[in-house]
Amino acid sequence: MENISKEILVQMLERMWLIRHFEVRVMEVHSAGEFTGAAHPYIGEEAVAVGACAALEDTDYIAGNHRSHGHPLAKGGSVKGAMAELYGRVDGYCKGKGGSMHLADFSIGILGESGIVASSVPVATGAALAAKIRGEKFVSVVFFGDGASNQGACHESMNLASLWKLPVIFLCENNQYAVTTSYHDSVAVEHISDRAAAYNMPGVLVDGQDAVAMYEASREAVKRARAGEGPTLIEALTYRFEEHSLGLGRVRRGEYRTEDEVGEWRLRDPILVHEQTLIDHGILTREECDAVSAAKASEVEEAIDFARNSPYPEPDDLFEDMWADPIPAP
Amino acid sequence: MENISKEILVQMLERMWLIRHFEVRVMEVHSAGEFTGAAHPYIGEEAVAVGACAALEDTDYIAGNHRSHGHPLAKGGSVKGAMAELYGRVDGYCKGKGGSMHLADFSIGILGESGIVASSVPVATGAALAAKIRGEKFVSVVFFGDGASNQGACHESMNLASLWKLPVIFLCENNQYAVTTSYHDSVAVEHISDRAAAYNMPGVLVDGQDAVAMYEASREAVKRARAGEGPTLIEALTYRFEEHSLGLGRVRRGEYRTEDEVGEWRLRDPILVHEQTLIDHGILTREECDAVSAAKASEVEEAIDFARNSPYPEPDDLFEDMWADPIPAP
Amino acid sequence: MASNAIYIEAINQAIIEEMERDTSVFIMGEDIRRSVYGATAGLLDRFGENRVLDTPLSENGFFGAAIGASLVGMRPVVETLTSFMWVAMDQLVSQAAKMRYMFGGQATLPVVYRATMFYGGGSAAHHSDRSYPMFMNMPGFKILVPATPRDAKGLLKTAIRDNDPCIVFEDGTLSGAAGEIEAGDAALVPFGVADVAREGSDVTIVAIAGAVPMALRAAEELEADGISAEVIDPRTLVPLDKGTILDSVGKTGRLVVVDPAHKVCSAASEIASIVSEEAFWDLQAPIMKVAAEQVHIPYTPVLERLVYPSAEKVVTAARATMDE
Amino acid sequence: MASNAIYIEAINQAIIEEMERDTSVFIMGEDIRRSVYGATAGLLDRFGENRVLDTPLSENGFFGAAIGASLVGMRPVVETLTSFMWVAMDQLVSQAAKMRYMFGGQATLPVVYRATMFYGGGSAAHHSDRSYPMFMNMPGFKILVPATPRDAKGLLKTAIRDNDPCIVFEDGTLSGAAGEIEAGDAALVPFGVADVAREGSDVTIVAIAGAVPMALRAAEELEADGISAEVIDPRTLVPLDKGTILDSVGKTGRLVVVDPAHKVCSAASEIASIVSEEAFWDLQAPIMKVAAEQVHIPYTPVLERLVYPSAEKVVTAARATMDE
Ligand SMILES: Cc1ncc(C[n+]2csc(CCOP(=O)(O)OP(=O)(O)O)c2C)c(N)n1
Ligand SMILES: Cc1ncc(C[n+]2csc(CCOP(=O)(O)OP(=O)(O)O)c2C)c(N)n1
Ligand SMILES: [Mg+2]
Ligand SMILES: [Mg+2]
Repeated sequence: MENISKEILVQMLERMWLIRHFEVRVMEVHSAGEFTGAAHPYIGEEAVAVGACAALEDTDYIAGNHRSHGHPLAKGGSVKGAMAELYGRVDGYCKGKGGSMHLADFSIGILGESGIVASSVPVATGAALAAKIRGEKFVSVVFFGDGASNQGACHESMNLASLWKLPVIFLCENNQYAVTTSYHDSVAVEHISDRAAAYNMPGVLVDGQDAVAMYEASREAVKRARAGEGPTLIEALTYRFEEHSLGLGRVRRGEYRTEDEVGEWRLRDPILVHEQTLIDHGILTREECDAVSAAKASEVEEAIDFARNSPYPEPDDLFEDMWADPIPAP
Repeated sequence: MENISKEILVQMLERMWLIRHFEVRVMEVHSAGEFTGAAHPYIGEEAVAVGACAALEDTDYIAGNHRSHGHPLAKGGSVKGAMAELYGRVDGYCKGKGGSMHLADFSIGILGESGIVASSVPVATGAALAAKIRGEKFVSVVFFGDGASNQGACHESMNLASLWKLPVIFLCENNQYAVTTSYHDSVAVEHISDRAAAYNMPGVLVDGQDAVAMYEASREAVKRARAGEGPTLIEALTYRFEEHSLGLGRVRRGEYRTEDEVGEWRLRDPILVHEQTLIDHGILTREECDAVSAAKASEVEEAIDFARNSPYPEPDDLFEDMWADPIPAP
Repeated sequence: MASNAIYIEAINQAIIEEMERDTSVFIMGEDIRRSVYGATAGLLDRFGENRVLDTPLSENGFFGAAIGASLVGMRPVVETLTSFMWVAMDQLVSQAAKMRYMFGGQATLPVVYRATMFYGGGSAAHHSDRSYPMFMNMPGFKILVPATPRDAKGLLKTAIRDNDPCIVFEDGTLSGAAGEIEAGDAALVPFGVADVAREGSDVTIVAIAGAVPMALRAAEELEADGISAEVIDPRTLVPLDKGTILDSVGKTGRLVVVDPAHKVCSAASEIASIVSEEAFWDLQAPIMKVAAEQVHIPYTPVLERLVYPSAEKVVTAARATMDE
Repeated sequence: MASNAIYIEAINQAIIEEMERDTSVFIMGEDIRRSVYGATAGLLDRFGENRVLDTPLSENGFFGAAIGASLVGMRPVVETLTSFMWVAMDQLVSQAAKMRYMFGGQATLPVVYRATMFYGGGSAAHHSDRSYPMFMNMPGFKILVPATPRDAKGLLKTAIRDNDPCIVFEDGTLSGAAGEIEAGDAALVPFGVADVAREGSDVTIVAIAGAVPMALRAAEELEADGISAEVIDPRTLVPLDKGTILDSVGKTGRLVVVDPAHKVCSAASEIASIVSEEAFWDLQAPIMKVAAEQVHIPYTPVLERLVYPSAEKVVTAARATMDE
């Protein structure tokens, strides 16, 4: 805590509030029918991406998964670009072609979110491979879930990264469930971070509700990676406050997790935790914290206005963006 | 050693000699051009499959890989059927359709060898799942290599098997190399058996040149499996005495492993080791051991005669065996 | 006795009836106990944890486990989405499809993969696959594409009783479609028998899965301008009922094939190639393919709807064959 | 300056020339440092361990790592066999093929997969895949099928310089085939330009990869009975040079398509469907497909040789179109 700059401590609060307001409003406008398709709220898990990305430079890379709004916003991606993408407009990150599950802002190293679980893990490993081959110092971080950790892609990537000492950080967001499946019913080991031993790499178990803890663990892993010492597996213990996905009404919380359990985790809301830290250490006052929240709320409103006013793609755009070196359509 | 029946101790020698003579003759007739295609000699690794299968009943199942001749012979598959398959004849296990990499004798629980590395691991896991669902006592054993252990299929199967406590034994034949790649350059952890911890299952490191050690470790794992206590990962340290595959002349041993290394391992020839054990314990005499060898040598000769005299399939057989419930060819 | 049901209910009933009938049938998939996708509602209560398995997120692992279980006497039904089959192609292709032939007929694999195709609803490129043409190219799967509740139930029941690997491509755009279904054995629908969904004499429209209702709407429009269209639903692509298609073209001399899959090397391509070889002399006009554009599925609805076949596109294609 | 080389040497030269030319090019695969499959001979000595990577047996992992490296400025060349692509379909389909479009053109993936098709030599069902039709159905890959040393070298060099994911389906039956090749930029072969391997006026034979030499042998036989066959090698299937095929059919009125892949939903099916739609009025006979039988590849040589197209089958098909 001592050796963390005030700037970073405050920025983490700003980004958590940004994500929180973004997600709350997304749930509202989605249920109001302003756009359709699945969307997976990151509410409750903000400290994970925010703490990890606070340890990164703009020249570092991240890749993520279907729970996709928090990662790019934590890395500093454009809020307007993210919102416009959800609205399916031309000013979205992906010109409306990707949508919620495929947010990506390559301009600041966001290599994209993957709807197919664990599928971005080898990709992020490859970005790190490029750093090693070229002798450059950038690192890459990949966010994936507890459920995803059971995919072969994770095993193959972790083995490869450790063998070749690649500067990649495997960041497992253990929010306790994969849709309705408890990780105790899907992961055969107690802590996913224990699996790091199977690849001879450090495995770290972190309180994912505490941005400072996330930042410190990530900074350590980034240091290792930049020093050429190889990958780290970080397991962040966190919790999904909302349901798995918007538009999956069929699954009711009560059916697979109790109100009590949800309630207890809500007491450890990552934003409350971090604000308390800032206040206790005299870094911000309650009023200043509230001002941060208000500022981010209006940033999100601006993004919604922007998105609403952004045009939809033109029919001809359908055939654009398939190829870097175009070929005739069949 | 004490509580191993003489019958089993002798049978293990018989099966090792059977495999050894089978492989030596296969190398001869293959280079004489009696049949073509790849074939992967098991010479030097006999104790692994033989020790493991000695712990099984006929009602148990095995599945294997491209290094495929030792597994079915160790399980008690027909020698004639195996040889005729290599010759591509109708009396082969697979009527000549499978060849060396796809030996399979379903009549005694040999679910088949897979040319695609690690691909039979989920299949064997599924046979064990059937035992659990039906509440039956059979177990399944899957043989795979050190190279194969890096495939995602192993990770997913081990996690599944441990979660559901399936009666399957993951038997990793660590013969030190995958073609020309040392396992130190492909497996990020020192011992593959250490990976068992990542799935909360026992991992056992065994001297794969010692049939008795293999039998004891396997018997223990089978006991656990039948008792419903779940899977075991066994890593057998062994060595491929010959080259990776017949017909891969391009790869010369000297290029990736030294003559000295090969020489040292040859001193621990699993047949020498086991014969010494039998003689030391007064179970067989040198002469009796030689008689076993001679008997198996002639069994292999008979199989070769049988194979040579077995007819090739008829052209119409091309369209047979596609479907259990046939449909018209398109 | 017949009753009314929607497509997703018909699937649920097929599973229940076959699990009741045969204790070797069990079902596995992700979050099926709580029926996240709707087709497995009530199964856990009825059949218990031993026969209704929630799996970890490891498709290659559990698709393969289903194969292994089927080899030793079980009849697994696996629930998935088409888009999750890519991670399991190892087990699907190298084991399920190839095993029986490779082992000279020793292996029998009565395994059924229920793969839902979610497309048309803003699911974007990762969740909108219509991949049956790729599986048609690989020998070893019986491939079913039900377009009605009756066929969704009947083909699934037949698949569960069939002794070969089957893939049922369930069309998500039809989940809510209602229709009449039978119960028990009366509900069984045979493989390799196309359904003439509408009789006509001027042009043959072969339509697959979600394209069938489009083709029927198109046929009504065409009738308005005096064009009589025959609509054929193959129902199963492997085996394919060539006879019914060839006979119809023999009558009409004109063919439009409508396929929601990507058009290159599609089922439509295959059917067109068969007709151009085996019914060439009956043809009085070029064979028209109406299939998905060769781009990925864009998220934004304004673009997504342009990708797939539509009644309008079918009408235009059918008219074009008549103008010749 | 031109020289003589066999197919596998031509591939080796293409890799060497492009790695010399551009330091962002690197190669990865299994046992490539010792060139187990022959195409990577001498690379380790020339370019060192940093650019010639032996990988663990984890195709999904390293195929995906190649994608990630390509996203940030590298130009990976991945060596594999077609039969090992199944375990990596996740990365091939969900990432390589879809990424650029899904991300609205932000992603650029100059990655090349060199996939050898080993068939015809007793490799059996697990090692004999000719899977390009399945990849043709999935948008996003440029698909190359060189049939000569010149094209093996030229198409690979073009692929390495191209900015999209490319799959080169190298035909193992041609590894030893000799021919003339150019050096440097003169060796580049453009995508989407078919090669008229032989001119003729009576029947058009479109042949793919290993089928090209068969078609040329067939053409000679046909000439003996006074039938003049034009042999077209598309060389690239995505993009496909439709124009050259349609023009040829416009001249001959007859088409035989020869494809070593399984015949259902094959490249042959696609080409037949294009011609039956776009050149229908030029056709004077049914379009004949000569492709692999819809069974897996049996090990025993007496059966395996029956599966694939052959010069004899092509001659028979061509004659059949003439008899009409
Ligand atoms: C390969 C694959 N299988 C299944 C799915 C369907 N699916 C989407 S999210 C999800 C759960 C993922 O759980 P986890 O990895 O823990 O991430 P979380 O949603 O909890 O953040 C599933 C099963 C998918 N998208 N991809
Ligand atoms: C998925 C896949 N990738 C690559 C190959 C090619 N290949 C065949 S055997 C082999 C090495 C296997 O090594 P290991 O698993 O250690 O078994 P061993 O040959 O040493 O017994 C390789 C790379 C294959 N058959 N399947
Ligand atoms: Mg989770
Ligand atoms: Mg090995």
